[in-house]
Amino acid sequence: MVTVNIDGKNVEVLEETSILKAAESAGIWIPTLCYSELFEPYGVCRLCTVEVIRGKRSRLVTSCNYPVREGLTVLTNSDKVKWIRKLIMELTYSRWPNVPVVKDMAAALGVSEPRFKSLEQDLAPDACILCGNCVNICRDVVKASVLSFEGIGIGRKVVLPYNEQSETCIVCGACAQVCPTGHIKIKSLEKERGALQDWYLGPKTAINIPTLQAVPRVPIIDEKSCIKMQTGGCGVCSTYCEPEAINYEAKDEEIEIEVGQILITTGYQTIDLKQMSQYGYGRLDDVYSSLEFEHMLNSTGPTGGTILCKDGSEPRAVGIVHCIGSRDENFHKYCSRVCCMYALKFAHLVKDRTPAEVYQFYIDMRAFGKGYEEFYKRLLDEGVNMIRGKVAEISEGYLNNGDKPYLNIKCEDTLIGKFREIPVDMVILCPAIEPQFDASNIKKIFSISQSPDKFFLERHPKLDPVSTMTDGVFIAGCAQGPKDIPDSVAQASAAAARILSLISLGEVAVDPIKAEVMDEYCSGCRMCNSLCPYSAISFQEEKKISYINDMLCKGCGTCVSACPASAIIGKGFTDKQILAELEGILSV
Amino acid sequence: MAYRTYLMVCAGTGCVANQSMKIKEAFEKELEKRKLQNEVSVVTTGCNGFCGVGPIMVVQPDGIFYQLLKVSDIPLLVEEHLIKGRPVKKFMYIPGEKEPPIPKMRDIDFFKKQMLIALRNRGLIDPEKIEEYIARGGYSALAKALTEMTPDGVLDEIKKSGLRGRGGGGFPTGVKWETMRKVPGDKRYVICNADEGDPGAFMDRSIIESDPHAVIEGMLIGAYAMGSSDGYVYIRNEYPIALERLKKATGQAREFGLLGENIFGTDFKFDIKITRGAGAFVCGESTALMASIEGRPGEPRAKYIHTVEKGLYDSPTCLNNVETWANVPQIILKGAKWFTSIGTGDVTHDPWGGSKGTKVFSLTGKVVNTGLVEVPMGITLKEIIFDIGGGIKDGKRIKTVQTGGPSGGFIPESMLDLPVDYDELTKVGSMMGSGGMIVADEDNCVVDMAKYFLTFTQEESCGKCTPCREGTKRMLDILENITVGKGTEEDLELLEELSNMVVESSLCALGGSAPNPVLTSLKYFRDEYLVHVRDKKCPAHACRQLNVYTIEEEKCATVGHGCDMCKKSCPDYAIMGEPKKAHYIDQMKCHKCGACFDVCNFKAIKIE
Amino acid sequence: MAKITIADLEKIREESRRTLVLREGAGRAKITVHMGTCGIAAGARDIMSAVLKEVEERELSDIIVTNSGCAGLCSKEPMITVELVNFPAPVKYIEMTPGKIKQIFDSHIMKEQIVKEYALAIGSEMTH
Amino acid sequence: MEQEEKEFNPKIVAFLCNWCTYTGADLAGVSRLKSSPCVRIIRVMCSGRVDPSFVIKAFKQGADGVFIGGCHIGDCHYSEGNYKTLRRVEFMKIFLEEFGIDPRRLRLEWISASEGDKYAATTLDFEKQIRELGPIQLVEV
Repeated sequence: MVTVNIDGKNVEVLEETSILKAAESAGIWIPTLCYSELFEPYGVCRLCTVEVIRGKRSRLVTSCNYPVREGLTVLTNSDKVKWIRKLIMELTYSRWPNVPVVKDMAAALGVSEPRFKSLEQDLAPDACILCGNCVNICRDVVKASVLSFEGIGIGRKVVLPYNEQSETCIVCGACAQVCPTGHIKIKSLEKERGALQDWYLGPKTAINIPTLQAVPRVPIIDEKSCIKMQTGGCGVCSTYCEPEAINYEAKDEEIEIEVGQILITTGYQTIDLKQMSQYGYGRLDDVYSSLEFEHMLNSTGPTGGTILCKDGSEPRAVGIVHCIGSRDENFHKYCSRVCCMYALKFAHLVKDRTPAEVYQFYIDMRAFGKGYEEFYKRLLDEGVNMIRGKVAEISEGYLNNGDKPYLNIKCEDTLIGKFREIPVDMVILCPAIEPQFDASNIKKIFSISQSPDKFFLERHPKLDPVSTMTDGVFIAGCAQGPKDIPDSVAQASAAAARILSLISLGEVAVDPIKAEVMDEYCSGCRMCNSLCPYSAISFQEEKKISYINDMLCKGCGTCVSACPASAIIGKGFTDKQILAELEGILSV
Repeated sequence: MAYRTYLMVCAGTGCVANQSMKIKEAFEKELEKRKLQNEVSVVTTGCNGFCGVGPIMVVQPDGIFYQLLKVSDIPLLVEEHLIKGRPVKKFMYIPGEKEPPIPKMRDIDFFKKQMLIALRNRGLIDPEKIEEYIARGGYSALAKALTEMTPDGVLDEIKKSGLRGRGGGGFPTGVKWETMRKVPGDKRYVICNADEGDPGAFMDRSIIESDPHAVIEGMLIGAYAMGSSDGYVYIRNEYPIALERLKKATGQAREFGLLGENIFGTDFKFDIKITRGAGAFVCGESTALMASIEGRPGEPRAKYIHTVEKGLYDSPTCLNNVETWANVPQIILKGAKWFTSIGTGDVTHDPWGGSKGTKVFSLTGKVVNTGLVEVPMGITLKEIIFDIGGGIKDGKRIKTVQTGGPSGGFIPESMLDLPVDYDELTKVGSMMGSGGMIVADEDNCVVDMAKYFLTFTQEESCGKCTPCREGTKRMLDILENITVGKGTEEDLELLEELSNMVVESSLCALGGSAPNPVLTSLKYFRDEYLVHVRDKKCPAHACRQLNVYTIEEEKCATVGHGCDMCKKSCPDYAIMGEPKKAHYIDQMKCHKCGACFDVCNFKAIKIE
Repeated sequence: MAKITIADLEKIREESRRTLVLREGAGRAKITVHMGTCGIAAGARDIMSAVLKEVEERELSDIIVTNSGCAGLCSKEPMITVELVNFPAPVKYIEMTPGKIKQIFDSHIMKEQIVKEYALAIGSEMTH
Repeated sequence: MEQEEKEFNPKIVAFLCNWCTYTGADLAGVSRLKSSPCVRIIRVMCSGRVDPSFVIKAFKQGADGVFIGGCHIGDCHYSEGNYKTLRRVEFMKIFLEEFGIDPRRLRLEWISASEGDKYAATTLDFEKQIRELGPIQLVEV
């Protein structure tokens, strides 16, 4: 620790701290214009000049980067210091009179009218005052070094390379944030870096909590827009995290766990609505997928639960369209089972929260579950317009006074046998549920099979819907097919029960079908060794014969038929048995 | 091949510009013709210093000094001097109109009062031959240091010698080396600052051109004392000949094993990289120079942590000027006591106590003998200007002498008895600086000169810190107003206030010294400023906007036989008059550009 | 050039000492060969080369050899003047031949004894 | 009783892999699909269990056609069994010809557990093919 006398007060501070920081800790204000905590002080505005006395020599130094030394006396307000600050301020003020930061500082230092007029005067309120903050943060903290100074002397100014949008700029916005006069502006580019999470309906900072109801509710770092990940710079979040919980090097690790049973509940994904251009998803404003609308309804969502169009106005009419991509020749023939009910829930909530008119476009209302039909009846009473028919197209329509365009839903109302066009402000599409895009990989890994609609195939549709052909691998939930939450929960419990039953047994009943080598017949040709996919057959050097480890053997019998000396018996399917069968079936 | 005579042809930049290379070829051709090429050898040497009378050739061993040679003079000279052995008076140095020419170089007063340490080999050796440098005792100081002395011993010798930085700061070299030595760190750098950005200064250039090995040997000794193995020479790209000779010298030194690994068989390792400066004056400042070497733009940084602790690539770095390095070998060879016998003050206890050794000045301006002079510290300005410099041209009266380049100050005539050393010059507000010394006579306007120097430093300001960037521009605007007659008396107070502010609060030495010319000219020549401000007149007629141009009837040649040179030259058509009659200038239209004055051969234009 | 040692330094200095001493004009003795028109006609050129050969052979590093105009006594050309630094008066020798030059070097230059039979006079204008 | 006048009922022996084709056959049955009645099924754990000697024995004992059904390549429950079968069937087709049996009487198909319809269609097609070939004539040696 070093003690320093500032304006008569003795202040004790760490080594290497600057006078400015020491004075601040003692509550003494020193004016600064180009100082910033985030990088090494640049010391160019010279406003922080103070008088330093060591031994008999006194001199003026900038306090922002002068390291404190033992036995230093500092005068932050001597006449000389006041005179110097006033004059420097006069210079700066005469060049940039309308910049708020400069105007306030000039007022604070008692500089009213500069005695001279700068020939390079810049009257813009957001003029660049050459403080160099943007250049320094871009070079030292963000480490992208995009901005730099050009020219020397009075002609010095901050430039982008070749004055064009630079490739290395990662649009982190640090320069705009640190610029004291707002000279640097960030405008949206056609290709956004750090992709906006479109269906979270809002821009994201690089480190964010997805939603307040996220489980677990902890911040995550979006790799694409995080400066530290991109260029190794910044790292500001780790300075503010007291428990120092941020580890930038943490990468996904693959951990291997030995398990007895595997339950596959990989769930589903919704169909990509952009394929169906007739509904205008992604092209027209206010056409939402059900998941986006669900997020909007959520109180922690971007709109805090209120239903708003993209431009912030309340919708006057809302259209909810069922079976988008389900029960559809071109996409999925199967019914996604859950859409009708959540669509009704949407209709009820819209009715509840807004005075808007609600139109529901369905093919068949499948309210199959317990209490579902009653809910449907209730909605009819609440005045939801139910239109039985497929929606042909959603397009933009313009009222005569030409303000906000509305959405025009063209559909066929099969109950009254007419084509209708319904004007609404917002449309919600209920996308089909389809297996995850990488379902075929999962199938290969666990050697289970898929049904024609690509969901995983259960061992038996009626009697054993949660287990698969492969022992020890179970499936549950939408991975096995579209279903709603009650069904998924039921299946999950069933699968868990099956697994627990095996686990509680303590040992696993290995099915008897195995292969075995008869020592006397085996000639040690080792043909079968490389054959076995489970490498269950190994060679006994001392006896010069192969033997089968019956824990590993799955009993497929490939080795039995391949053995030239038929020295391997396939228990359960011995040659004799099969030949006897053969004889039997051909004898008649 | 025993030569009996050597023709030492000067090959400094000044003389080369005046075709001294052609003269060398002419000599060789002529000697060939006269079959004397085996007896007489032609040697190109570094700059002799007397650039005002180049091209120069000195015949040795006779010591005869020939000046202002032309290719056409060569046959006569060879015939007379080399064949008949009769020195040719026509080409000798003539001190004044009526005085006899002085044959011997030693007797010419330009050389008599000089004492050569840094320039001891100038004119005597061919800088591109290392053998000649060694012949005159070169690298023996290094041998002595490496084998007979310890690094501390070398350091102590330099400290005791009282040698101070020749770059302008005058910081005691011994103290600097000692601090550098104490700082830990395996990667340590030694830099030679040959940027020499001052306009009109060519000391470092001549030292490198005449004796590059002296600098290399000095750096080797310094590196040995401070434990560094990496050296840089930061040299201006605008010095092609010096750059060329430095490259040859380092090459030869490397070939001779004087640079590289285990020099003289010891485990001392040192090599020099040459970095070329791109001509920014600010890069003469140490931290800006280091930023430039590191490839970053040349911007100085605060020196609250000295570069000897954290310099190039954040490692300890010792930067010294060319002349400082060139002095080191002699100090080691002849010992500190010899060095302290030259110069002023007493440095036994306090290294700041005096200015020891010699200083090279580039004496230019309105002096008769312009050139490079190396004089012992403590010599008075009067001796330099009048004895060495041969007084003022065309017998005019001296007004002031400006020392220290564009950041130096004006010293009035009344102070010419001032002994030249660091402390005396700083006391009167000027500074030793790099060694530029510009003499001005009564025809020079101090305000105009101050404006010229300030324009230079303002243009070269890197613009990083507000006081220097904005302050110098405002000062320049005020000076401009004064020189066009729009200045007021308050302007002078404001000018002084701004100058003090820029000196006190600028980040680096450029800003810190740029106002010196203004401050000293205000201090010693305030009356001239007042004339400019009050009477809107410029006594020296240098500030043209303040002049009134009229044509003197009697002198004007148009009367009688017609000549309208001035009429044709005037851009504003302000001069009227019928042919064969006296012309007159219409004061309304005249923009006082002074073209007519320059053109009139009959001096008929009168300026008040 | 391999890595030089301090001994090499000495050797180089010795080798080129001769050229440099001359350049500084600090020689032990000075031989002036009078080469006026008459001198040249009388063969001063060969005398000059003889003198230079002597200097080279004996590797004398501090002998200054210059030439000058006619000494005035054309009948006795070719003539040379020999001056020794520590021997004030210059000595003029007349009717020189390469052989005589050798004798002068042996006695006058090396042993500082004047060769009387060839000397014309001792002491004349001091050109040193 | 001349077998020839009576309408020719081909006897087709089918070795079906338990995990895929056998289950497919079961699914065909459950889905009430029409498949060939003259197919007599022998269940094996994997198509790789089918020993070439079984095929020869089947033809020897009067089978008019032999059908082997296995999982699709990559789907095999034992991961590599069907690769071995593919090799063996190619090999068997060669030596059946040497025994004077038309190689088209042996057929290998990959039918997964969900392809009940494919199982039915394949058996009907194979039956039609065997009918065209007529009953098997073995040359007594």
